[in-house]
Amino acid sequence: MAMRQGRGVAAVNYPTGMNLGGDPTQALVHSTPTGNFMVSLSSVDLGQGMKQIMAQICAETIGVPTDRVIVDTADTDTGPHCMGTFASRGTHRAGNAVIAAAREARQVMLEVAAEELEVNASDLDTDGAGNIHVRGAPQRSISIFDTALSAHFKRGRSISGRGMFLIPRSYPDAETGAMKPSTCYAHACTVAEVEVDDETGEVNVLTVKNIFEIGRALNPKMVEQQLVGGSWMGISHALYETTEPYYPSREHGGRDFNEYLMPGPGDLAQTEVIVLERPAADGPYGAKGPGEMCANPQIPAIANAIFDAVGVRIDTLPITPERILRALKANGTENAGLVAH
Amino acid sequence: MELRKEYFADERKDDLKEIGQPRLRSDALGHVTGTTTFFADRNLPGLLHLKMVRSPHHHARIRAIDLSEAGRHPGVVRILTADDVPHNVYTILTLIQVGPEDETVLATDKVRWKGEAIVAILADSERAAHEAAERVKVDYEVLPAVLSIDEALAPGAPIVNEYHGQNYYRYDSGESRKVRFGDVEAGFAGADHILEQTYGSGPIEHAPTETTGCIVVPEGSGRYTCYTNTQAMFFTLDNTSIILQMDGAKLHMVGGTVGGGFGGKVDVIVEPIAILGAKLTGRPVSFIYSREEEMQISSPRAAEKLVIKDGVMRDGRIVARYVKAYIDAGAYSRHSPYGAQKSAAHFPGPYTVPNVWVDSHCVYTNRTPSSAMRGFGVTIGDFALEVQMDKLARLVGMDPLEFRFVNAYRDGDMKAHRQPTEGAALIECMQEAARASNWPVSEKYLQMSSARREG
Amino acid sequence: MKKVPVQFTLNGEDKAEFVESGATLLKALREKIGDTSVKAGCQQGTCGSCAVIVDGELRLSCLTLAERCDGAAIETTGGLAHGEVLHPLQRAFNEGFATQCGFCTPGMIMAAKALLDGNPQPSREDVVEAISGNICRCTGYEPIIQAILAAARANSLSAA
Amino acid sequence: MGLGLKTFPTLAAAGEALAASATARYLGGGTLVVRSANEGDVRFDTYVTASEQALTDITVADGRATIGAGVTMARIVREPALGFLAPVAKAVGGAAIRNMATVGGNLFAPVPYGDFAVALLALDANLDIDGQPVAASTFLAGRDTTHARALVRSVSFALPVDGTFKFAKASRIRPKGVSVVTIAAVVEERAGTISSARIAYGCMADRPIRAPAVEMALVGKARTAEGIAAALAVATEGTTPPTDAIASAWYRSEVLPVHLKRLLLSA
Repeated sequence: MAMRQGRGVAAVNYPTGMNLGGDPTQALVHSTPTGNFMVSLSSVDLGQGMKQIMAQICAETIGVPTDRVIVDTADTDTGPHCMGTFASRGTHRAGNAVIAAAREARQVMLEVAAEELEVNASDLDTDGAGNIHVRGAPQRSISIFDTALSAHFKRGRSISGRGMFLIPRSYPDAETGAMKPSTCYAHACTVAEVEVDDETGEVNVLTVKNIFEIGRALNPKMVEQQLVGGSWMGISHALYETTEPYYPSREHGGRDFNEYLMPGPGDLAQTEVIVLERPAADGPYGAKGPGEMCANPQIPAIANAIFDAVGVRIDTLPITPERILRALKANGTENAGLVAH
Repeated sequence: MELRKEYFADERKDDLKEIGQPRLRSDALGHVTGTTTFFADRNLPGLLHLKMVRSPHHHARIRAIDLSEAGRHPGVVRILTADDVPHNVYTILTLIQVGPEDETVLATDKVRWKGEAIVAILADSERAAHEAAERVKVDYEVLPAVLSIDEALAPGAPIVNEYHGQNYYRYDSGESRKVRFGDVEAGFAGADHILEQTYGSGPIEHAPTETTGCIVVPEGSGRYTCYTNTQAMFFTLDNTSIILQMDGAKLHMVGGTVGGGFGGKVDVIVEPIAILGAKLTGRPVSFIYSREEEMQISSPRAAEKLVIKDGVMRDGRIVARYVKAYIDAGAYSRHSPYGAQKSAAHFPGPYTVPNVWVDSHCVYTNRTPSSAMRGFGVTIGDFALEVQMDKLARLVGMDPLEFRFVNAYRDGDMKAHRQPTEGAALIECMQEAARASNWPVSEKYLQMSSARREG
Repeated sequence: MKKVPVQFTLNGEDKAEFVESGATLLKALREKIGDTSVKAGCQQGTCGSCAVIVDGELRLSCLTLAERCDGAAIETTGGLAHGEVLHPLQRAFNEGFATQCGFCTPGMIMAAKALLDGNPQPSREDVVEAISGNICRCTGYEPIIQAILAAARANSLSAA
Repeated sequence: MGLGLKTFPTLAAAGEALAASATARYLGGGTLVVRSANEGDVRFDTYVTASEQALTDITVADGRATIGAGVTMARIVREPALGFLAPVAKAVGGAAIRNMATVGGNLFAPVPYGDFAVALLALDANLDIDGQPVAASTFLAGRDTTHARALVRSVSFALPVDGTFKFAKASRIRPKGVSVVTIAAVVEERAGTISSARIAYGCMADRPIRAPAVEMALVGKARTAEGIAAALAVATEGTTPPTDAIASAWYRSEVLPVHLKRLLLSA
């Protein structure tokens, strides 16, 4: 018996948003009488934290703390249209819509504050803590609380804004395939180390070092959640997952979490995540969509590491112990080989 | 997690107050106290349970359906068949003009995959629905089935889906979405080595802990409130409106708190039939996939087959890349024509290759329809591309990481789909990977930049 | 359908309900009593989302008949906080970003509580073993393991 | 029609109820039968269970252990006198399942489940069925036929000599995973050679089975790589492993000798 170690690398990119565009999202923002802000959307939070991120984006844009923003989403009676949460589009598309709506609302807010302070709105700024002041003269200020009260009960202004974000649809050229699939791309590179049992074909993923470039980490802890969870799913795809283990046979498909295989808490690789930020020109505060891309590079990195360890190429997913063992028994000739000609 | 701020520092202002802050999630308090309301977390008096009777065959003609015994079973309130569905033949991407309509909400004369929905039982209890489902008698004439991409494309193969007329999706570009860039044959002719390899994958399930489902409540106003875990509220509303030929103003979708999606909840499958049930019975209806249905009935990530042929020079430059991709859509389109198209746009990966030829096919088989999943159209392609890159590096005797530096795309490089590269960062990711993993890489690669080419 | 009376305590409160004979504890808690912190993820016993503590033992409410819990003391995540004061596990899951979609969280917290109740200072291996019957599809488990270890540390500090 | 639960004070009374109704099922820990009901199995409408004390008793005396069929895996793990079985019980399910799953249920668990039954087979256990002793091997052979509706009160076996019981379960997922192959062995040695061996497999047929060819090939040999070589050569004799979502028959056959070798050579 021998446990043989190997290391592999893979690098990928990933488009943000629906392929070829044409996927709009809208947002509405308004203030309450006491200067809290409501974001109305129909975007869906799948667990990635859409509600929290939209609150932070709105707060940043208006100039208030995040806990003064409420996100009301995914009720078609109250939220304007969103194409949906898929294709790494949520943060990018809805975030841009929220920025547009929040900017418009901020402008009204500053105009009301300007009337109260008897200055030009263009001379005003927010301190991020709930106040509006004259730029360069912080003592000349009014709270957003008072500004909202004034807007509602004195000046008859609606502190509100509408936001819409749409990347126009691109139509591929039938002959050449010329098209604009996406406006920005996230990037990743993963180095994986594995240990392969050459008598059973079992693989332990020892370490994965993931480098992700995601435009901007809008909330680093939430980015970390996505990336760590995605890295686990990548490993899972590489070695475990399929609904039909003997595809194209339809027999023996998993019906439960015992039969549908995914790494358990005792199978975790030592995982490192490093994030780079190259802001996207059209991203909300530069953000791109990291949610899908983060689960991709581990798969080929592990496949390459297995080759490095035991010299067999498994070119069919998932890379099960059986596929490795069959290849080992065939002296590494299964699937393999560099067919140079 | 480590944020490496030194990369691209000049392209970024780090003076924001809320953005970039690790604020606690506003929804997490509800999660840890068990008070977050998921769609199923509501009790409604008079709730009916919907249970689907499904095909046991991969491909069969339905000669007759006998509902007499099931209809009489205690607790059964109504049984829905295709005749009850106003617009029974639909396709989900109709809203963005991707046709043809090719899928039945409830089967009429044929079933095209094992698990296809035929009739829906609405009963007072899950038990009664299960008992009645056992009493539905369907007379099938079993037909030859096509279960793999190769079988589907073989001459004389049985037709899976008559709405297409052939076992692949027909784009305006023909049997595949094409990308043609440079002269791939000339590239191969001038290459030092050529490597052609075939890659594959089986279907993969999203496996969210919360299964797909919805609860529909008929309101006194004549409207229908549908509590759903769809990933796309209006997509669901609008498709339901089409399928039920019901004014969208009558529909009210409430959702947005989903127990995991990963792409598995963008098909509009449960809502139309549950709303129809609520309409025809006047009672609230719950249609929630069992775990087994989630695993085997809900759309998986497609199985794929990819053939990649590369021409490479001794110095490591890839001079030609030819890709034939085949996406196993299963019996119906759902989102697969879109996915195959996204796949075509993705090749040749994050590398600058002067000569590229891509044909991406969406193929129909008598299998569970596949659809979107995290990394749709890209995940399996990236697996194939990056294993191929490793093989190419070894073929020319280069370090696999250095080989990628040689070919990495940079700002301004023209991509195969004829968009100039912008905002590239592959090189910097690889530089950081080399550092973090102590992977020895020649200094010249560590000096590279995505923003500009040397010299 | 025959209804049978069942009495038990839920998070310290007396409950008495008529349930259908043969109904699971999961259904009784969610549909009769209205404790929807208990989630139905598979109803097969393979995901752990419905885990509750019955008389000090972790159990799957989807495979437990309600009428067999007559007289039992049942704990769920829905009753773990005292007003606004969170249980150390709840605090650790929240502050440790150990929840994403949140669907597995109540069952995961019950599995963790069953562990810490009997083993206040578990090793990482103990934690891994304790949550091994609970599926999480979002986090990759590591943040959950860390949160449980953090809660154990917080417990030991407050006990000291 | 719905489901119902009937609880009887004795196993005998429960047995009568079961005999009287083809649509009744015995309810042990619930991990098999309640799951079936949840998944829409309408072939039964009544759960029958018994509250007899013997079902949850554990007695260890005079070198023999008797375990009630209703004893859970978690109880086994906690029982000091059955320490050698703790790794077996811990191999079943996760923490919650172990608090529910019973010894009796495990005897009926279909492949790829039933790891505890593999150990009982290696221990040459006897089952108490209607007061009659039935060898575990006999019961398992007739599990789908003569004993399909048997009610097991308890299992009993001679405690193995310290250090002679060995158990291994290969699975894809850690720490809780379904079996690829499970092996239990009681191997006694005298003066450096194997004097007796009982080997049982899980997932190498449609139910736990003994490996008589291996047992024979081990007796008289040293427990060394060379000594066990002949046994490993016949490791798969008489096996008909299933193909399922976890592993194929081919894979199970290939790795069985590897796991058997590792188990036999383990300290």
